[in-house]
Amino acid sequence: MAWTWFHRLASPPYVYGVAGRLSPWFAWPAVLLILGGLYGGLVLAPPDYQQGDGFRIIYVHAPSAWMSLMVYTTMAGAAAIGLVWRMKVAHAAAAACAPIGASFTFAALVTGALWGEPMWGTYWQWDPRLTSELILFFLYLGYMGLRAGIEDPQRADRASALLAVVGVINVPIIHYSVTWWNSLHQAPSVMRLGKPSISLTMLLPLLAMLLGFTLLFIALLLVRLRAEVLLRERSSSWTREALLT
Amino acid sequence: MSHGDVEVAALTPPIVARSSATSALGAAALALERDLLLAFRHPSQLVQPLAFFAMVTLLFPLALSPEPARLREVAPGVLWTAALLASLLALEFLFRDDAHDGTLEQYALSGQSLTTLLFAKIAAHWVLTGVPLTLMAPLAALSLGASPSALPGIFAAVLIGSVTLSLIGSIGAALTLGIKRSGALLSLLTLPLALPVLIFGARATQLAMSGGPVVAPLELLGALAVLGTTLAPLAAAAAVRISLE
Amino acid sequence: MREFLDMGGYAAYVWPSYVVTIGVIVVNVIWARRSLARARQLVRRRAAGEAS
Amino acid sequence: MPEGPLEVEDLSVWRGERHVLRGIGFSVAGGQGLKLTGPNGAGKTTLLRSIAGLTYAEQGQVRWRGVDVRRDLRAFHASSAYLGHEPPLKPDLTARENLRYWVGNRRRVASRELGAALQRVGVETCAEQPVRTLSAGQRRRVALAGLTLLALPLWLLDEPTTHLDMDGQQLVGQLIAEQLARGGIALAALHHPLPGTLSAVPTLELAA
Repeated sequence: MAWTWFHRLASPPYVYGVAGRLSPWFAWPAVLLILGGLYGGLVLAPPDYQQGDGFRIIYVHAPSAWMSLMVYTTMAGAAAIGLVWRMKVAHAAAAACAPIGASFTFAALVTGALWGEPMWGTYWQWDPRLTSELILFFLYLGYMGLRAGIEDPQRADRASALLAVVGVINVPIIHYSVTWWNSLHQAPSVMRLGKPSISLTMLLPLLAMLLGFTLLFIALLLVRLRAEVLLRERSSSWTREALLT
Repeated sequence: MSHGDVEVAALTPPIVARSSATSALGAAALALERDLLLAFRHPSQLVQPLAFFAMVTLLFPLALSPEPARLREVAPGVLWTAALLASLLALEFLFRDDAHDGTLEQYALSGQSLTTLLFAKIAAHWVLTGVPLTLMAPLAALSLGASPSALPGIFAAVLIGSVTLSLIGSIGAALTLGIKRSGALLSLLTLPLALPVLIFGARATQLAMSGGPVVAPLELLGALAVLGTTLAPLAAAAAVRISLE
Repeated sequence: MREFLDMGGYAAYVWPSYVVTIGVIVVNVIWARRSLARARQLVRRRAAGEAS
Repeated sequence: MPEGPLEVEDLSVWRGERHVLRGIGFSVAGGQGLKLTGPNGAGKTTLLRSIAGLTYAEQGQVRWRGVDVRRDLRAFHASSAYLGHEPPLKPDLTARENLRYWVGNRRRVASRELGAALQRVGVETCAEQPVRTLSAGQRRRVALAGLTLLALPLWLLDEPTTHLDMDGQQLVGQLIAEQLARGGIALAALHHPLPGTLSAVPTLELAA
């Protein structure tokens, strides 16, 4: 039946095993891509004609910002599956996403501020992207806070899952309202992200970093998922068998 | 079973026929009535958020300067920040007592739609906190240097915006049920979701004070209220069910 | 090399950005591995506790 | 007219790591009752709550009139009453107001009916006082009045005799007997055996 893969995904021992086998296949390409991207971004790419070498921050800022959104979406998707089908593994995946997403959102904020100082002359500019990023950071904090606040694990899973789903509905509304607000109070100079003349040597390292970060996320998620699954299933017999053999 | 059955059976009502069941609307009306009655038995709970709102608007002239031009400039922000915080303060009372004494449990088991019953509760909460806030906001605006011609716009903005604040707040209040010392967490969950209301509300107030057209931000506030009305009670009902599990 | 490290005068912004991001990556990797090791340890300890 | 039946099949509930209920099964037809006994932590409350649909059961089924209750939880709720440890009463409302809102939420109830029910359970003298001023036993009696007024086919009662004196415990027994006599069903988690009446009602003993 077409649904068997879905049911197998719901089985913790299966997921534990498969995640363990898959994670190196994502981890090593991620390492190679990120190292290549770093070399390409720092050495091969020519300086931007307007921003000079300062533009090289894009190679860490853009992938971090991409991660912050992608991880949140993944988390909300897993949470929704967990809510609807009461799938424990999905809740474990959502729980595994949060710290990864929060830490990369933090990186996106810091690199954004570091980029802002030479470009805008100030570390913090209330530009819509950075502001949305900051709000996203608070959404992550709220999610983790709620999860930590509820003692009963099942209830914590379901309540935080609901919050993640509510959050994902709200993210576009928040982003839209922040953009709208920014268009009213816009400062004269806004970040000029190398729109003109992005050469291939500039673009390729960026693509490598974006793909590398994505693969890294999958690898991290798989490892964390295994940990979450083990913790949740610590009293069932398969966990012992999996570890002692 | 026992010999006394025949005589006592006459005293208890027969098992109820479906036809005498309360309609969904009737049940919602009763829930609303009960919450209003309860609030009027405890008026101090109503006054506190209002006093808080008045205090915050008083703080700004003292902290900044009593100079009217300066105050007029910050008035929209002050007004909406104060309104947001005051409505947040009132949120803690929304479900807490009902969760404590088993009312929510009975609502969830009543065979009525929990979403509808919670909508009635949120409506009561808005009547008790949002409406007084709406009545007070023009006064606060006057004290911050708004001209009387700006008051209708401000009144309309707070009227519509406070509906959405109550609705959004209900989700956070329901999610944090059963958590001790949930105050800070409740703000962390609710404030990011409430940002669009703050942005559009402050913009409407600003336009009203400068004599501009307030229709566009009011429409956006209205759209948020409609969206909140359709989605927030559903999410709150799901959160209440989770808290009862 | 000196020129490379100087980053056209942007060294004070470029290098901290890279350090922070790579730091976040490294922390995430350590974090993930440690959480798995901890979970395994917990299960082993339980199994040992029940066997004895 | 006999109601039900209520059938519980292979019900299992985990709480985190703890397996609280393991494969519970029984069947109760209209006019029958069931006493749930067992030490603290045996899962009496969990069983009642998962039958009511509050607590999620990972495994097993609850059927009402032959239909899995999860298929239409609201219809099942419309014919069942659950009474938890604490009477679901608002301290700031009077006994009469409490019943008006609690029972009124489900069915239209006349003021005369409210008075009669409060009299039946012996709290008519304090019907107009805020529940806050009532003793724990009196509150329990008000809740019992509400239970009878709901007039539903299925009763799920968690420790209905808590805080009640001998006379009150007898009243609980009598009310349950009436519920059964009119074809209804009653499940009651009990710590102490009910005095008098219900000796014929079967018992389900839950192990710790």
